[in-house]
Amino acid sequence: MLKILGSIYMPPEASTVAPGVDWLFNFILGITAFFCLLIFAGMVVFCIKYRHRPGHQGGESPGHSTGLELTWTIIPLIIVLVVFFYGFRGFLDMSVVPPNSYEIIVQSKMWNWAFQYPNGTVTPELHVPKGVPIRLVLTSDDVIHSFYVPAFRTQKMSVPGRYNRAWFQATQVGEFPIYCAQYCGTSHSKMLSKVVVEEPTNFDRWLEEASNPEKQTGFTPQKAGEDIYKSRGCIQCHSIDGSHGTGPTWKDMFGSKVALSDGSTIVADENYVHDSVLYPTKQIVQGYQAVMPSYLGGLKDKQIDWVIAYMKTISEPYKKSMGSSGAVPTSAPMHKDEPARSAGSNLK
Amino acid sequence: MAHEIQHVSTPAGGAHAAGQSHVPAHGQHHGEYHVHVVPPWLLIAVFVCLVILTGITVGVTYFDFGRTLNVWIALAVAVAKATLVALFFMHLRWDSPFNSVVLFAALFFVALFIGTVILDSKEYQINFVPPTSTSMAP
Amino acid sequence: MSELVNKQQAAVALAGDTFSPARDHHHHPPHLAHHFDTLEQQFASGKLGMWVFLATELLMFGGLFCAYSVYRHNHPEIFEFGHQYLDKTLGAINTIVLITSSLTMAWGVREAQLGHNKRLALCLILTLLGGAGFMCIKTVEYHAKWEHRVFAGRWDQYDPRYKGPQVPHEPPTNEPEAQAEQQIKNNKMLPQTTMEPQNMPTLPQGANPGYGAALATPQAATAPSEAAATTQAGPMLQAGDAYADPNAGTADAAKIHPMQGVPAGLATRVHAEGKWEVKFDDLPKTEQDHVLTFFNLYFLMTGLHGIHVLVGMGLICWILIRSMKHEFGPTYFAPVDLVGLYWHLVDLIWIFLFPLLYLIH
Amino acid sequence: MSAITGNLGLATKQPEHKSDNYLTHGKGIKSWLFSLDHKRIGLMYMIGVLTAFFIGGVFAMLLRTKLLTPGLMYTHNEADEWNFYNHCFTLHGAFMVFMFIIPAIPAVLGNFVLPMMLGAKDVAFPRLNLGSLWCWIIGSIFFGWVLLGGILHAAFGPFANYWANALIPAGLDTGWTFYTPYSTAKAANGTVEALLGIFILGFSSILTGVNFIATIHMLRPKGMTWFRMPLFLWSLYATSIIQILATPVLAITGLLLLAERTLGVGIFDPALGGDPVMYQHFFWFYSHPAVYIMILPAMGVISEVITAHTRKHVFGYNFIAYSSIAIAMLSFLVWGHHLFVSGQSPLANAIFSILTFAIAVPSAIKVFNWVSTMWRGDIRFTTPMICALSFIILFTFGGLTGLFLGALSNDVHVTGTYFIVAHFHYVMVGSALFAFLAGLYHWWPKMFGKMTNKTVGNIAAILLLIGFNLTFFVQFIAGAKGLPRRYASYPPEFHKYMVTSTIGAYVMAVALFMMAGNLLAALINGKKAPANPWGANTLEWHTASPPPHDNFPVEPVAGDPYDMGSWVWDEATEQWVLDEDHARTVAGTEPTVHQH
Repeated sequence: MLKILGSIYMPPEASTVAPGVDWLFNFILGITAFFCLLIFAGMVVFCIKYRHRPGHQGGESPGHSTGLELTWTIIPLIIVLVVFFYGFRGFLDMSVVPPNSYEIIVQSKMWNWAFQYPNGTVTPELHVPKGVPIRLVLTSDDVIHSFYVPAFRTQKMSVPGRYNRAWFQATQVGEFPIYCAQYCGTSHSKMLSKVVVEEPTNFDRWLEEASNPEKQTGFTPQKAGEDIYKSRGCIQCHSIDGSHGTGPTWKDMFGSKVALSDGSTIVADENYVHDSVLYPTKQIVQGYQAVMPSYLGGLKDKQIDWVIAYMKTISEPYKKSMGSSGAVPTSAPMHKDEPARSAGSNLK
Repeated sequence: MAHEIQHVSTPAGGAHAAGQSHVPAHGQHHGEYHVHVVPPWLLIAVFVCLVILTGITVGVTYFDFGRTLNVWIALAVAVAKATLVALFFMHLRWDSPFNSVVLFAALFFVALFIGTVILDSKEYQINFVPPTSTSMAP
Repeated sequence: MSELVNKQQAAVALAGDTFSPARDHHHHPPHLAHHFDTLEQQFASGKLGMWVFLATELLMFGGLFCAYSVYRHNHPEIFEFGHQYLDKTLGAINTIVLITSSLTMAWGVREAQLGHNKRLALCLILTLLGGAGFMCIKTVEYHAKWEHRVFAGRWDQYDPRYKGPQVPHEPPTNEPEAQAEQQIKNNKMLPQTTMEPQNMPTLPQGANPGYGAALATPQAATAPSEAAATTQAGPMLQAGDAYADPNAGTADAAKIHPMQGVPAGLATRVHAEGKWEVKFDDLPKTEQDHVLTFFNLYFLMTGLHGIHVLVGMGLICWILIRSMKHEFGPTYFAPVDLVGLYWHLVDLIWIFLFPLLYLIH
Repeated sequence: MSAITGNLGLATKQPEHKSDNYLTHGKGIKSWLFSLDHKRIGLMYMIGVLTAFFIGGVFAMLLRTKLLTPGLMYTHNEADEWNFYNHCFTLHGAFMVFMFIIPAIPAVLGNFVLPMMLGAKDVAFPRLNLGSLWCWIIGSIFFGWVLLGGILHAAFGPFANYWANALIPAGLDTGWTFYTPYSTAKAANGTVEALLGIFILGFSSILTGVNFIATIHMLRPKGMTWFRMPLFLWSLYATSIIQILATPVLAITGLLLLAERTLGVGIFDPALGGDPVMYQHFFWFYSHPAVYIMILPAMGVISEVITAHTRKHVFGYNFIAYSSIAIAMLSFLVWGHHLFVSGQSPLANAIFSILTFAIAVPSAIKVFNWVSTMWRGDIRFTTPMICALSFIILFTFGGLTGLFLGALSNDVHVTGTYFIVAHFHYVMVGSALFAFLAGLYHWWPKMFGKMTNKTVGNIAAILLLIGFNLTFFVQFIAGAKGLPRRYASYPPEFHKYMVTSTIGAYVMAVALFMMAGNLLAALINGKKAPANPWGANTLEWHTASPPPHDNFPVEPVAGDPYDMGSWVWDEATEQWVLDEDHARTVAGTEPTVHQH
């Protein structure tokens, strides 16, 4: 009965703690309803009975009644202590992480989520196996965000400069929304993602696929390279529309001549890109700082090859040198006259 | 200790004060105004004490009593000095007790604030190592 | 209740034949405001108001003391390292200067109460000199910090042309791998512990080089993942089981509380014979940032205190001018007393700042 | 000339006043802007906070209108639309909290009424009071500048001129909580000006608090012991304690933020070596008690209004008085409940949770006592009374929904959602605003000597109650279902709640315009108000309406402030007149007559 009632105002219960939270919610709702009725009924009755009207005289009543007042001091006190107890117990369930839980690192950034699985795979959506306790370690790149899954009754801020933790165990297969519940700037309301709960076997299959792009349908090295470009931090410094970032743009870079800070010139070929990814301080392009972190151990050679494949698709010099045999990919660079500003850069 | 107490009559004394004392707590005679003048020897004595205590607090730092004890010694000396200043220079010794209550209330709430925030200090992580973009997605 | 009634009747009786004399403005002493009945009531009100205001001042400084306490509690060695740049002698001299000015101020109140306006003026001038002396010494100290490049905030906020700290010159190496490793070091907050395990023994038990190390080598992290992926749901812990720290004892407790109280670089170079082996300039950038936290607090606390000294000096000037007009006497010295209270509070705060900032052992 | 001074329980008969009152006492704009008269300062404050309320209200309507659709409402570009929304909710919050609700009751009604309730001529430090007003004005000018700059930036875009860009703030989009590192590292370029404004507004609040504490301590009249003070004074006293002990922490927090944003001093920003959760501790150490700065004086107003309009002695005076002080003290101990999900230690969470529940008890006591006061009363449904009844309804709701948020496990689910929004609007708007309106209608005759129209006022109050519940009740449901707050765009399943809420907001706007119109109409052609239109016995009703410059020609002696029997309805003059016989019986002694 309460469950049906609860579904009117509560999201689905999809985690182990959700029924407890909902029970407490309904319990407090009962208390609230009782006291509201008591107080409102008293008000209505008094308002009718003692309203000012011809012939009505206000009667004398005691100025106070210690017994009565102590009653309505002590009873609320007991009630709130009971509520505190249940709330605290539920909170312990939420904060004590079961041993051997599956750990996923949640990293937030204005305005998207990234979930890293133990094997290093990073995805923008959270996939979890059903019935396995999941331990989340949350941190943020920039400002405070809050990881909130209503269906799991789970919320934790992801704060820059520290690690917060949370855990949940999903009990229902399905997709549930993830919200950012702490205001974080322009696109706060679009900092959405979803958690996909799967049967453990399906989850294992998904993880294997996700960690190995070659097994995914529609795999091309170019597309895999583009994914890495977008998801592994290249996009933050290297534009693909020709604009200057912290690092040189990738547009038309591959196959072109690059002037280095030591005065020499080098052709941006496979070797150059490979070395720049792994040993970024070796060759600094003129006009840029040596600020790029090394991806040594972070990207495998195969992944770098995919990045190179992607860079080739956005480089006119390379295509020209190949006799423009390569088809223009869908992610073609914008037109040259386009203002040198990416969509995100005019945000405050 | 003998203190000079000056009884000063207000110029138009009797007429005014008569009755309309707004302050029930104060039981002084109306029309008289109690001014406590601190005698010079007391001022000098307090000053000398303060200088000596300053010497002590500097001197103590040349001995190592361990990290915690040194802090507490320094704070204890500072509290002693502050008490002297408050009692004698700031006249709390002779003032309405409520002024002392105000001071203590302020100190209590400062202590409450610091104490509670420190309670949480295990959670502050200024040596945090941010994951770099090498390993994590944006 | 009856006692109360009696009191009231007594009060009414005391009123005697004069009812509501306070209405007659021309009978007022010159300094009595119209809404007070007696000078005493006015003085007591002023004093109460001043104390309440001083309470707000204490709470305001309380915020800074709070930040100080938290950071010192967590990182005592940073404060110990940082405080060596403060001049204990100048601090002690300043303390004496301020105490002396407090004495002259208290003496000034005494002279005001006795109606000696000339002597009061002399006391106030001495107090002003004390305040000015304090600020001069403070300026000398601030200048020394500036020369050391330690100050509140960052150079690039003051000087847009500033291009980062001067990194100690490193011998060039032709090995790209070595360079890359060097760079990983620079990008990590705890370079030595990550890359040079021989430094590990200096860290206390339980300290972990931090999250970055684990993440930097995802291959290494794949091994436990296989075990984790097949983990079955463990039974939920009973409430209260591991209440004190839910992560205590778990494998990654150190990740959640990385490096409690031990900044790596400083801890490995603890002072021998009371001398620190490293200078601020020798520290890596990240550790300089930590030490700057100390200086941030130093400048905020002494800066806010200095502003209070200046305000106090302004108020004393105002009192000085009035004392020269012989305005104060036995029945009217409230402004001197209240300004005195403010000045003593400034002294009080310094009494705490001095040991907390200068005398960290 | 002979004058009668009262005795215990007996009000003081004031001689017929001359035509001169405080409104006509001085002429010219200067006599208002620089007046030391607490009544004039109160009125100046009233004009100010109502202006701030209007601006905040405009932002509220812009927000609600935008939320009619999850898509685009005002612009053709999502980023612009969302930025606009973010600026709107920030300025709505900042104007309403810092410039309206915090000063509303203490600085307007408190300033006007407090000295008169004490039978005093003024507050203890009239010049400080004027200073407080000017702090408010200057602080508000900073916010006005932020608002104007935001409009200029929206209209003309980033300026070509370097100085124009640097000096004209680009609005404010931090949220009124200024959470770091967003506020110091990312937010729009108006944060510095806004922080300066808050710093100065804080001093306005502190000076008011200092003044009230000194006044209540030193200027109580003969006969008024602590436990004969009107309950409004108890609540103002409790409020002042919070104002002087909590506001300085806001000031220092603002200074630290300023230093962080302008100089790069890192106390809070992790990129500079600080900790952002420590900022939350600092901020809520002020801002949670600040919630009680808003609600405590509101409770005081309600105590006065209910007793006056039910013509009953207040029930359980001592419990109400003590509960005010208890709330003030406990309010300092519960700030951590804003940090339940931000990474606070579980121990701190537990402590703050239990203290949060503890503070619910004194609030509950007050509600029960108010309802009991109505028992065997003679209830008159005047506009203040309707507002007070609405207050009880809404405060009960707002208070009880606090239980959901205090319970740790529940809070994890609903914090940061519309549930919070609904909860604190029930407390701040539902309760504090209704109490402010009740107070305005209750003391309007005293302020201006004019009666307000009862019918229009009652209809407006009921309409406001309906509109309010329409607006915010559905937000409880949206929040429980998981819609986070401060969302410019929302999933379609929440559309129905948002539309209902917006319709309610329009109803509220209409009701508020009726309220305001009724008050203004009273000034123009309201019936002349007698000295005591409600038959209440607190001292401010013992002097003329509007009061003379010095409040009381004869210093009054206070009796029991809630002895309603002292005033009887005189059919002939249609006025409440002082029944000296009754007062004598209550007091049990003969009145003393003094010859001058």
